Amino acid sequence: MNINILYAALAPIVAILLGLLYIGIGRKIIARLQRRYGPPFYQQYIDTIKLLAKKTVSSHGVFFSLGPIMGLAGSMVTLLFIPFGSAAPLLSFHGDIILVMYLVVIAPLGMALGVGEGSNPNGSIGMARGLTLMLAYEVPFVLALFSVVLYTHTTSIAQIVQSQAGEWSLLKFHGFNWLTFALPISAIVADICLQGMLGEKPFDQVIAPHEIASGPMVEYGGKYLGMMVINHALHIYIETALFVDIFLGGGPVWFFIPATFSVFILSLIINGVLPRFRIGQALKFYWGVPLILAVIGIIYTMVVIK
Amino acid sequence: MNFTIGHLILVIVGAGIITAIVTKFNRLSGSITALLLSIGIAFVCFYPAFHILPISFTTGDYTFIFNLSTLSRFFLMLFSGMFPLVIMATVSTKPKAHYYFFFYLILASVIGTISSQDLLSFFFFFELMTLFSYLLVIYKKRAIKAGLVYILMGIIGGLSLLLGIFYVFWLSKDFRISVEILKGSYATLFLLSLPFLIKMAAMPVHIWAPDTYKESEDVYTAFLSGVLSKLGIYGLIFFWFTWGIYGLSAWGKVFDVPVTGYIIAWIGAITAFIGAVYALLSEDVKKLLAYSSISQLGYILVGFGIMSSLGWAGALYHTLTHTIFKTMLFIVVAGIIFRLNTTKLSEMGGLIKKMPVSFLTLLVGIIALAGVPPTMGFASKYLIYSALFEKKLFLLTAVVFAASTAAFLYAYRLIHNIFLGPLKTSLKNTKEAPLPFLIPSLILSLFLVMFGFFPGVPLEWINNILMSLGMKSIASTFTTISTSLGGFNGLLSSSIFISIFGIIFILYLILFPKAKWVNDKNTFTAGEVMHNTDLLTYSSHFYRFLEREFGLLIKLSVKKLYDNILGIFEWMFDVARKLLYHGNVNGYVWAIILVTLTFVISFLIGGLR
Amino acid sequence: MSILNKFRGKSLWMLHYCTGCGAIEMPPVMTSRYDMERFGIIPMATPRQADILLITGYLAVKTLKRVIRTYEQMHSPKWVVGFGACTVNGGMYWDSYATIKKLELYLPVDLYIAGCMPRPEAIMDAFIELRKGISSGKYEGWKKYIENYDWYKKNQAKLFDVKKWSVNYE
Amino acid sequence: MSDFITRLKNITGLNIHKEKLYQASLKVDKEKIRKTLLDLKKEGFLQFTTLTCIDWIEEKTFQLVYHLWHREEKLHLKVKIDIDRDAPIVETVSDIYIVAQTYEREVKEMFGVDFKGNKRLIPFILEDWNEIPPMRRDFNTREYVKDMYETEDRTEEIFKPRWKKYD
Amino acid sequence: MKQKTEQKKSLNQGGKNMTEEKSIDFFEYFIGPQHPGITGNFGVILNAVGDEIIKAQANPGYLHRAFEKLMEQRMYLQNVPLVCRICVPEPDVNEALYSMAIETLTGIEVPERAKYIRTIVLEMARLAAYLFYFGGTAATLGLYTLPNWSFGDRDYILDLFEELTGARIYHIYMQPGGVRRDLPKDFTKKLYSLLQTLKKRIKEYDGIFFDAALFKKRTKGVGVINKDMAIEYSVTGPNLRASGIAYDIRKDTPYLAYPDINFNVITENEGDFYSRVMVRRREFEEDIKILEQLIDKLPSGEVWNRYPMPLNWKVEKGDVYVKVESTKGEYGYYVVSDGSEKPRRIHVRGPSMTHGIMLLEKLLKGQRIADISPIMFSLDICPPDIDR
Repeated sequence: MNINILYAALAPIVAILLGLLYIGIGRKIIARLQRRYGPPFYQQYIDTIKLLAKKTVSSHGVFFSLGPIMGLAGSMVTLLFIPFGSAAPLLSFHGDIILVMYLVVIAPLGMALGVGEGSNPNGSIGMARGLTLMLAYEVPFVLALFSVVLYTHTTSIAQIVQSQAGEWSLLKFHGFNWLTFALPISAIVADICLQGMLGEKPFDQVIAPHEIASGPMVEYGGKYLGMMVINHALHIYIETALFVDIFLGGGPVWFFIPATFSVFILSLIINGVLPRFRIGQALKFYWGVPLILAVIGIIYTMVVIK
Repeated sequence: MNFTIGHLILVIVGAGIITAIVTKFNRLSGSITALLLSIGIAFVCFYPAFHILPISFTTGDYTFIFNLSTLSRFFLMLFSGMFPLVIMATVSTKPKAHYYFFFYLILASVIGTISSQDLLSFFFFFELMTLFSYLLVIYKKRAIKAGLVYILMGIIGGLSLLLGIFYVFWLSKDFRISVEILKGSYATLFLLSLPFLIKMAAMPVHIWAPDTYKESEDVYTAFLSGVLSKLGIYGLIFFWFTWGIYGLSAWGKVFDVPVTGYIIAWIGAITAFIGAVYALLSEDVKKLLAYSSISQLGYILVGFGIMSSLGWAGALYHTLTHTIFKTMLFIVVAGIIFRLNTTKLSEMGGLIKKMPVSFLTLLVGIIALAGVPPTMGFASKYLIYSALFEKKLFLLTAVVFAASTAAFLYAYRLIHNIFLGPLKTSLKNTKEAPLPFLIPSLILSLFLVMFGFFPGVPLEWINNILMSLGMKSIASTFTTISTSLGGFNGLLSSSIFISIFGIIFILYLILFPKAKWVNDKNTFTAGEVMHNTDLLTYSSHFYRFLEREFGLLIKLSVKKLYDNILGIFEWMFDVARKLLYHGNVNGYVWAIILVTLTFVISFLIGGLR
Repeated sequence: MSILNKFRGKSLWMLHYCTGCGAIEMPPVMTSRYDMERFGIIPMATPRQADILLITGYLAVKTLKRVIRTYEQMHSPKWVVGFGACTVNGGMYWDSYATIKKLELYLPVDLYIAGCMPRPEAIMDAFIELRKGISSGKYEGWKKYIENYDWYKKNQAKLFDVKKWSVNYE
Repeated sequence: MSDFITRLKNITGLNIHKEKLYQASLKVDKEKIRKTLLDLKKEGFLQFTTLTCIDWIEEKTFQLVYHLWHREEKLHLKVKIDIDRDAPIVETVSDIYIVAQTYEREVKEMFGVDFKGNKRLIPFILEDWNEIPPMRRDFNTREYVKDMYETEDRTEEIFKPRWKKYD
Repeated sequence: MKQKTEQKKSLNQGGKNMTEEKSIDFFEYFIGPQHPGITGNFGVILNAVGDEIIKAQANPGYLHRAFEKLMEQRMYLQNVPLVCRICVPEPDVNEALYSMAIETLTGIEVPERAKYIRTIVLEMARLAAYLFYFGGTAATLGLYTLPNWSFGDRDYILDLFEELTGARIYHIYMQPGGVRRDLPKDFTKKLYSLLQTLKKRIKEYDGIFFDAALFKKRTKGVGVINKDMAIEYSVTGPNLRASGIAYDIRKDTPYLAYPDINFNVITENEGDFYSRVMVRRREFEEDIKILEQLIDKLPSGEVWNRYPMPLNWKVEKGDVYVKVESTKGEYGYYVVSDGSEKPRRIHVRGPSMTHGIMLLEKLLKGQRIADISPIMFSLDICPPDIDR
């Protein structure tokens, strides 16, 4: 119990550090893709500290300030319900996948309130797009999760992780319990949805600088922006961890961290070579092929169970 | 103390008369009388020491039975509990005498409806309710046109109910419903479900709702949408339970769900989704809430249609949640409209600085509407999803999930367009909504949060209902809900959220310097100066891109379908008028002869018996 | 606070604002050939997020208004870099009625880069110089702007209506 | 091209001078400019290339030059009109050639020539300009610069910018 | 009479109601001057309902330096370093045009080799400008890899320019009468090998951008300029060719060395965003071919016919309009000389003047906010040549 509390205190910090590291390395990799040298891998830490060290803050109202706080709190709560691989279940016995699906939403909604009070149309358009994007990717993603629930007969994330548990050691690698191999179609669908959740291209309509001048962040600067960067790092960690927990079997720390990282890098590389959709096209895209694939995935799962 | 339902109804009618008389003399004292009396009635209904006894009387062959089942008690508490809160909100609008009179009569007829255990009295009170409700809907002159549609749909519902009752009588030669006789009669099922689907504004028959909600008196809308629409789900459970869930299964099953339930669930899902889409596209705050209401009632239908204990628990739980938050949202919005005199979303904006309390209550309301954890909205969503997952209804899940994500969209739009964004210059002198609007909404938002921490508390009552209906109860404690697939701890997740939020907030207060407050003009406008901050408001056609994507849906709207049907009818009647009313006497004579001949021939053949 | 200055120096977010023709040399600096991201410099969309304001060349008075407004919307600490001869003394446009001649009269310029236009290498070198200066706390133009606000405003007022264009006068 | 010019002469009755580089010029009265351009557009001068104003201050006239281009015949036609410098008003051609609207806005702003009938003569490039139109010959830009941009420079004592010199 | 006054009253009231209306449905949205999605320093003020633009108003003038005024105050030779600064992304056309105008007025002959070298410089500048265009357009669509590649490749061209003229951007290389100095040693060889590299590179660009399905999805049918509209708005250059009209000044009224060169006029038919990009992309390859031909045919000889007395150089009275095909459209100079040592009037006709104001406003109306800056970039608007 004490260890759990200690972990609960440490988990956000670890997640933030990991998330920032992922972004930092991601920037380097993207730079290499673009034939550049790229920033040092710790650049994101420097940026975050610099943002938090800015001397002035301007605020449009109470909720303008509370928005990022609410976002950060939402992300941290979500974090506690997501198993850190198969290592520490933490609070995950007290809430399941449906709860997490809704907890994930707190952060964007909190942010949306702050952005709304920023009284800038750019931010509002960004939020409208963000929510629409959510409408787009949630449906196929939930269907992908549905097939997981069908297969494992549980909605508890910890139990889903457990159901994939094999022998984990450096010598013996049992990746074949992974749901990715059992439910390949659903895993693909979930990965496509992950692209939208992470807001990477072609689904970065929310911040699209050339269209709406970085959207929700338009009025946020200095320390608020620092909080948003931290929140983004947490967000990346949460989404990738959720994917790894569900489809790649969680695994011990030495597997879990590289796995989340590679899931993130995969979406980042896709991000590097694609332009962005129009928001309407993104909706059409998600409600097209991925949705059909998700349905096929469920039918496949039903066949597999029988 | 013991008294019968008859007494209760008579007392309510009496209270209505007293209020009306007092209001005739003085509006304010009338309102206060109404409030006090309504609190008294709610007390009578809630206080456990008062036993409300069944009553029955027989005229001729027919026995009228009034009795409060466990289910009825749940709805009685819901209705009588909401009633004083809604009445409280009317205080500052200072309505006329007949307003309160009809209001009390509605409550009386509602209680009559939910306590009647036989068909004729049910029909009688149900129709009375529709009638009085219509009279209140047209309280404002602007609503006369909308009220016409309302009463028309009400009459269609009533006729259908009556036909259904006659059909039952024809089948069983009795007004009692018995399973053996009715098994297999789709027609009765349809006729007896239609009025309630209309009441719940399910998709093909929803057309009365948006306009009625929009045009009717603002506070009354809260009662109409938040409370009265629940009569639909009561009626459905009342009638369908009489059929027996297992009896319904005899007609076949799809995905382990009775076919009829499956159809209802699909109606509900489509209602939920299309309602949400219309809600997020509407430009009027009351219309938005109206479509939201339609959409949310769709979830209840989904839960009901699944016909499992989880599904019904979800439906009943959502009934409670929706009653609380929709009543509250309409009351808050009524307060805003009271101050602003407009319902257009594009004429609002930036009111957070002027109406902070309204903002907070509305915020809690939309969080509950979206079903996000620290409120009780999540529990009902959770139960419905669990039911869907349990029965493996994946397509339904997809549609319902799309609808509930669309709920985020219109919920955000609601709060954004009213409270966020730059303050409109025309609203610079707006004051906070008056207390009578704030108090009920604060009370209700307290309930929303409290049940968010203790999601098991309402589930206790619902478990009682489920057991009385012969279903399995849901495993729960005060703070947790658990199903066969998983579960969640409301207290834990909510309190962790609150505490983390608190920690970060304190850190923020300690570590961060005081923010410089900037005005609306000082925003990023690409370096330009915005001279008129009204022009910064991004509010009308908030989801224009979705308008484009859902263009087909809007084109094929049900209302247009009805309009087309109406057009065809008009054309037919026009033709008929030209054929019949041509003024030629010979023609009439021939027509009469023709009709008489038809009757005679058919009589001879034996078609008419 | 010197340790924080080190971080500030290593992460300079510049405002995405092409004010003059010097901006044509910014894309090469930003992209693969010179890649300023390796020094932690990336373009930012809005003034709220940015640390450095690059005045890439001459400023017409029409632009100066926007630049000053933008500068005042930035969060301090913030720095201004003047590009090319036109910002120093008007350069090629010394007798043009439309452009200002000395940028330092209107904004606290921390660093000038001479040349018409400065080569990417010069820009990079200037950024490194700026980085060093910020790390050692040498560049404090934003403080001077606050201290001598009236003087700067007086100069600006000669060219345009300050009350309309400044964020602080509202 | 010469054939086309003679044909043009015959049709429009205008005196057209052929010049080098596919160019020709013709001079018309200020009142006839609309009619001329209408005729020329009918003849196939579809591209309105530009509109120039030249300030002949010694002769107290503004010369407006409308540049038209005939794609098929490869002829660049300069239609010139003289207008009084003291009352510079001319009828707009922005309804004949849509893009002329922009050029007229510019000429209005830079020379102060008014175009009757142009619906959009709002400020174009300059903002809050109170002096005489700057492109007129009598506007002395060097004096203006001296007046506006030279002030007491206290940057030495207040805050001296650092330099990074490259030549 | 009474009726009339009543009518007037009601009209007035109507007007009043219109202005005093409480609800404003649209919101005002600024793209530029300080906005990532703008080409250069330019502004567009938009009125939008939702994300649909109902009114667009271009707001140029941020880069106004009064070139035309300054040039009237300087001698003919002094203007040479000034002219190239008019259009920043593509300065060489200005030098070429200015020289051509003075040459036409004075009758100075240009040596054949100088003509070729000028053409080489112009075509290299065109390649550089197109690379800039590709990168910019891709960036507005969110693809930041292509700008990184193409700006990097553009730098190779700038390096060659540096070797040739000593400067990266503003070359001040062409003078009336020829060019400042001859090609350096091995210049043609280096240029040739660069062209081969670019040929390979454009294939890579195809893979990531021009052939990408998402790019087509995003751009087809956006911002359509049909044939009639193109003629009505006097559209020139690649934007005109994208609408299906085969018109290229290099082919139509050839100047410099173009009469000796074989090349095709590239056209596309749709007139939308996609065709505008593809016209340029195909012209890029055509230009490489042109440059190869130029290198092959390069004659030998003098490169500069010096003009007499630079400080007291009086140009004959007269006026001339010269034009070239730039990457943005028809670029023209109208030089009026009154016989003195300073020009009477030099009018610069930038292609963006027609594209950037009226056409842009027309195209943006009814578009989505997401498409504003792509459309703006696809028209290749160069604000400095509007403002001058």
